[in-house]
Amino acid sequence: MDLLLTDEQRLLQDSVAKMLAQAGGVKRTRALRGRADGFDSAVHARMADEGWFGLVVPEGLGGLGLGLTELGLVLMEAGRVLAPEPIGATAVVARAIAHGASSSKIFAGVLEGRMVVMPAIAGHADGPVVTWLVPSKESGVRLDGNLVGIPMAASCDGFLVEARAAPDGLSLGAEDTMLTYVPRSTPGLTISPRATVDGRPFADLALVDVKPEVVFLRDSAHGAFHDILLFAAAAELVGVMSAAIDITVEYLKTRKQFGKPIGSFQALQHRVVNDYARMVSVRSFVFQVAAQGLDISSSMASALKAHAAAEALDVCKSAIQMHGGIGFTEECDIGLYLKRAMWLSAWLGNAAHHRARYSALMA
Amino acid sequence: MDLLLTDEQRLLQDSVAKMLAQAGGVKRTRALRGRADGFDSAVHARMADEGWFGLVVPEGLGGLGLGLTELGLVLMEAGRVLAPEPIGATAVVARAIAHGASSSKIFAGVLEGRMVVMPAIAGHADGPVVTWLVPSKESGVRLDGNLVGIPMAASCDGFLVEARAAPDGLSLGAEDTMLTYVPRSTPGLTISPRATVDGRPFADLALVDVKPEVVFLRDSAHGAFHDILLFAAAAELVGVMSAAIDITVEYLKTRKQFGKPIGSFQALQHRVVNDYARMVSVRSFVFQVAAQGLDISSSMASALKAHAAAEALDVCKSAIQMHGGIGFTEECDIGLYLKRAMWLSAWLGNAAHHRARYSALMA
Amino acid sequence: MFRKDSPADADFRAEAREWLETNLPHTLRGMTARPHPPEIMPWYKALSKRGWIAPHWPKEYGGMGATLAQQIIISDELARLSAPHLPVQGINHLGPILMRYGTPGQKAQHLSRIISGEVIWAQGYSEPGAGSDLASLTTRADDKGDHFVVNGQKIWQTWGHYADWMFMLVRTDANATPKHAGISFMLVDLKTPGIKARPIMNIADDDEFAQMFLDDVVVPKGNLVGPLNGGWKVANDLLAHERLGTSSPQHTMEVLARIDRVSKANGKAADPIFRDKLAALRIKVTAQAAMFWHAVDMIATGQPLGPSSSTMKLVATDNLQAATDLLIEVAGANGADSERLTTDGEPTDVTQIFLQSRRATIYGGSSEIQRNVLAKRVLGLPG
Amino acid sequence: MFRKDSPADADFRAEAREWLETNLPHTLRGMTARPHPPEIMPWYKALSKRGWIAPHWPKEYGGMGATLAQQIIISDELARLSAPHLPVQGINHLGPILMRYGTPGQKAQHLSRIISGEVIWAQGYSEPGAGSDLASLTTRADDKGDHFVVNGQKIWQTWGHYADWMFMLVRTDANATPKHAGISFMLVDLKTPGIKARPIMNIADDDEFAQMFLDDVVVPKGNLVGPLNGGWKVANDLLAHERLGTSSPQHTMEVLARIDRVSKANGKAADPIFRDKLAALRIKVTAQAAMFWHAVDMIATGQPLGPSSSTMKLVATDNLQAATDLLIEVAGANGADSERLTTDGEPTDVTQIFLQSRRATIYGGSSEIQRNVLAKRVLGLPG
Repeated sequence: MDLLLTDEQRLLQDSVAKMLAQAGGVKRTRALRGRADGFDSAVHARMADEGWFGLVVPEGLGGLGLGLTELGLVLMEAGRVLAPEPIGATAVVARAIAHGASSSKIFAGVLEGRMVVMPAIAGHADGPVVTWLVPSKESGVRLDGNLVGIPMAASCDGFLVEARAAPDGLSLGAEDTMLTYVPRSTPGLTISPRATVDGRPFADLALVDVKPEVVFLRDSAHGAFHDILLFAAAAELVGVMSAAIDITVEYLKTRKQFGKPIGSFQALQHRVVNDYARMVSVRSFVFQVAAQGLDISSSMASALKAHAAAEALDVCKSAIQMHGGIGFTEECDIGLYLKRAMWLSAWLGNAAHHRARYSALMA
Repeated sequence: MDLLLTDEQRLLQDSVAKMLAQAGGVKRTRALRGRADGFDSAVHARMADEGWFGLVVPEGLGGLGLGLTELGLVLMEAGRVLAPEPIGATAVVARAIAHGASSSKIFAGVLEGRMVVMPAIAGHADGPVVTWLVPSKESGVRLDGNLVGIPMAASCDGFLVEARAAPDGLSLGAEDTMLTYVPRSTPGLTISPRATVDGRPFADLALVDVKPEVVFLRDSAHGAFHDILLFAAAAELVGVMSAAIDITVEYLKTRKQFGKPIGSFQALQHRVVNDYARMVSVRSFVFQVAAQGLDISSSMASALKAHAAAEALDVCKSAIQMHGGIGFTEECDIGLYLKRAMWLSAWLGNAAHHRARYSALMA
Repeated sequence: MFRKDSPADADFRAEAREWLETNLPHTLRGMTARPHPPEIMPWYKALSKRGWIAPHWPKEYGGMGATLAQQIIISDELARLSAPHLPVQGINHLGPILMRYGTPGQKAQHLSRIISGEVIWAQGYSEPGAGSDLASLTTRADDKGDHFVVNGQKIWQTWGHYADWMFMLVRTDANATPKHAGISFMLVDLKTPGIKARPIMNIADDDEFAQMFLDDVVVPKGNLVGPLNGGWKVANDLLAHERLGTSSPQHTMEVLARIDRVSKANGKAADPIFRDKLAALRIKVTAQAAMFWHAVDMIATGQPLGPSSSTMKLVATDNLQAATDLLIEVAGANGADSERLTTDGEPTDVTQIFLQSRRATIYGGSSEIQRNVLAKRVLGLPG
Repeated sequence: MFRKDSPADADFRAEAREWLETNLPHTLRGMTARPHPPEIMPWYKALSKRGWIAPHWPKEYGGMGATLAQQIIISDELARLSAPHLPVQGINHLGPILMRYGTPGQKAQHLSRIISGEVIWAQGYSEPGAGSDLASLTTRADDKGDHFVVNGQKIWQTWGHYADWMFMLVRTDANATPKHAGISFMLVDLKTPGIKARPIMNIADDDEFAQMFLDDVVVPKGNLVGPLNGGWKVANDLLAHERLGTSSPQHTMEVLARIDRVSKANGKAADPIFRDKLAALRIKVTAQAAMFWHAVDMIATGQPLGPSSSTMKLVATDNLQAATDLLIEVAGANGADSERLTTDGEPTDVTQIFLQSRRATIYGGSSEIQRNVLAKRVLGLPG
């Protein structure tokens, strides 16, 4: 089904697609695999220039003041070419820290692409796994905990860490959960790199008595921080799926066996149609959630991530199958789509995790 | 794949198929739907004459002394024509009560087809839901409890009830679970008929302070009573599935649309092949379990029932789909196969129930 | 899900809810099988009198001229009370066709009698030999100057044995290539001599269908709708729009409500494995609702759904059947009962709706046909 | 599952286990990617010296002449230690073919050098343009009197860039109808001038495959196996038998063991939802084991498996992929790690085996091809 977009939204979509194609498309992504920084900072800076990192930052604070529909459109295009830059994470971080006076320098750096700040959120537990504590008046807030699979961890400038009050700590009521900024070189923070199939650098973080540089008490802007990240991952997965389907359809039209294009065989036709229907259902889900506004509910965000993660894995596995032998080779791009789908599915919690979170929230 | 059968086993299979065809095949089953007794006692008596109810009764006790392979073969043929007589239940009951001196009259009645005794076993709990108690020396054993979906309950002569010791009752150690015979007209036994999609008469039983006519202490012959019943249900489901596939393949060869048999369309070919593979996997499972002998393990029995129940439902739903509009009509036999699969899947516990039982036993 | 009523719509919903709760007879609520027309037509006529039988029809034809939002509110509120299915071939199918293709005389003769419930219509498309391959239909209408003479058979007429009139596709050119170019759309009064109806019982023991035998049936030329041999377009033009209704998540949500009642009654509601399956299903239905509202927005802004509506039907019918699978699973040992189960509030049927849901992937173009359409017309695959 | 060793077999198992535990180097255990031939051939030769490299070969050809039970015991015990995959094209594929179709000279030249590990063989069937449609292959061998000259390309040669010889299917009659009637089976020494190998990296970053370019390659007439233009039968005759090995439940049970380790390490083992999924999978693998043992019994009693072995491959490969799905699911936030996860005892790889398992439904005849075969040859469907 066609999308229902305003003229402005179509312009945005086209300009994003054009910029990413000019930057090098999937070929660029392939070339950047395995590099320590994991992405191209020149391209990252251009993205900042285009305003992508300020998409959901209010206009009064230097952003574009747009909504999740626009963020989703950008991330779908990014997903289509497997852009390695952490666009969604950066845009959501920028929104979360836009309000704090104490963070204005960091915010400006992130918005303008000069700094890279990654969200440090657990994808394997029901809430933050990092705890905060105020041991004494002088010490200020201290953080402890372990986090798994944080993107770009080895090369970014710092982390936006979600933390909850330690069981025996101070209670701030509604602010028991807070966001904190921890620069990469903070004492007590250990970064253990981990290779993933996606080819970009990730790491596990261990925080022992870490003093964050900035503490953000909860306000409405970070209320949905976690959940907008889930939305961003889902939107990017739509892009991954839809490009995987397009590439596969093209292959089915071209590749001949038994004297005709393999796309004329009904079994493959029906398989790719099922995949297409899966993709459309996730895409519609993304747009309808986006239409609800930025104050996204946790149950809806988890439902969306669970659906996107499960369907994207199935669609990309199916795309490999339809490519046959060539799909099993490293040199065929379709494998990169499966690997990105694997990573995006696991990041921030996989389908099983978010189905459980959704189920608990609905109970 | 072909079956690996001895000449005697092939003869048995052929004779069962022939007898059931002569009796009227599926047409007979259709005609008997909704009748209060639910089956044809003349045919039931002929089955007894053929020795089917003594298949797994030792030779020395008047049976044929055969194994589960032979029982499975008979039940597959019965399943193929949806024979309404409770063949599996009767054969397993006969085996369970063959040893008891106190039950020799009942055993002879069952074996010879003069009496119908139905197993009364819970299909929704992990063990027997009926409890036994010895309130006083004079009272003897008393039973209490409720059972759901007992076949032929309104017309049979009595029930073989599986019961466990009441929490506050006497303990007999290994014999805490016992089998008891309760005639249909026993005081304290209430029979509430329930209609099922299968068209045969079932009922729920309520037992309040019921005095059983015979108590069988556990011995090796009833050790596997429950589990052999699960095997019997699975074997019958194989027959149901395999006939549903045969009927569907025949329809696919005959029915024409777009100028050719619909069985030449690859999407339908692949669908029916998947169903065939499902059936073969259950059938192989039945034969390999049968080859282990009559002392069937509970975990294997539950695994088998879970697999058979799940696959049979899927195969029969798929058969309806491939029949299209005509498959949705009452007059088309394929619907009867789905309904028998529904009933056999639910009887004694459905796939979800037995997966949980298997999981618990494997832990 | 996803939508909140505007203040005006909220008022309309309150009004609709109150009126329906007062006026829908309790005997007609919560049914799985469709009650027969004689039982149902008084309710049809009551809705008609209230002006709500045809929310989507323009006012000039006696409809409500409702917005799409109002139409959905009415169908929501009807579903909330598990209101029975009505004979809708006239309202949903023939009416919009006559508005677009009918002559002034045809409109005058038929539209008001659809609204009033005076005439029940049957749809005469499929034939015993022409199901998925509808274009190969062979019921023929021979031109006899001022009338046609029709011979053949039609099948799957919903309540055909209760219907008064039938609209149908017939072959008017035996040699046309492609075959669908020789098909015309016409109306026939079922009291015409030569017509016999045979009821067909469905798998859930519901006699909802009929097969119609047409033997030298005289049909006046004036009953032709649209051009001679132009019937294919007449019949198919509005199909995508109609699929919207069949793809509404409401159908599956009704099954979810049953699952809820059954699982609470038998204690399964506390089982984490069941709860996970239910969550998986709810998530899929939420995605389906998103597709549905997207399609509503498309229609509301005047954009064609086109063959993409097939995508929605595939997802909707898969979800419906997944829900009825879970319903009989959660019923456990009662999963084959044909009687309703005792649940809190009202008894709940499980197997009939499971069996009825088989239809979803067969009728209105089977899932296989939808996939063929999508492969060719949306994905552009060859062959 | 299902089988218990006879006393003699139990003794044999104990002997095999002890020998393997003593002799299989620890560096070669628990690997997902196949180590390169240079790393693996010493182990191949050690097994060969022990007499266990070719359990199924008759003793006259240097095999073990093992019973089927003993063959399965050896493969069980190898799997128990997660022994690495060996280059088996010679042992499993070419050897049995030569025993049936080879000349005395061919047998004398090749069989003992397969057993000894002196020669590594590659299989040359697929071509870039001939995958599922293998019969359309175009690599041609032109008859030049006392030799053939071969030109074309072959693809998917496992360890082709390490192989010494290749057996292949080539076109010797360009006009044959059907196409497979013009194909011959021949052997080529890969040191012959005109042959180039290009390694191909697979999706799991393993360079296991090669593409072979053949440019005016001279092949002596004596390297033809079986009749000229009779290669199709030579290559396909033993296929069903071979599928037995690939359908062994051992492969999936190895993944189940990983699931076990990962779920215990990260606590998921206690989650009832995970446990239910695991039970569902275990039940399916048990059914697969039943199919496998049924097939073993068929072969042991001398009955042909025929196309039905395709059924087993479909079930086996579905289960394998369902298991690797569950493996990355249970790994949770680590489900995309390309490094091994820390688990009790040994580190466990999850994503490489997930990616490697994609091959299962593609190679050895894709699942689509297996379904085509079953539809036509077992169910007798037309078209």
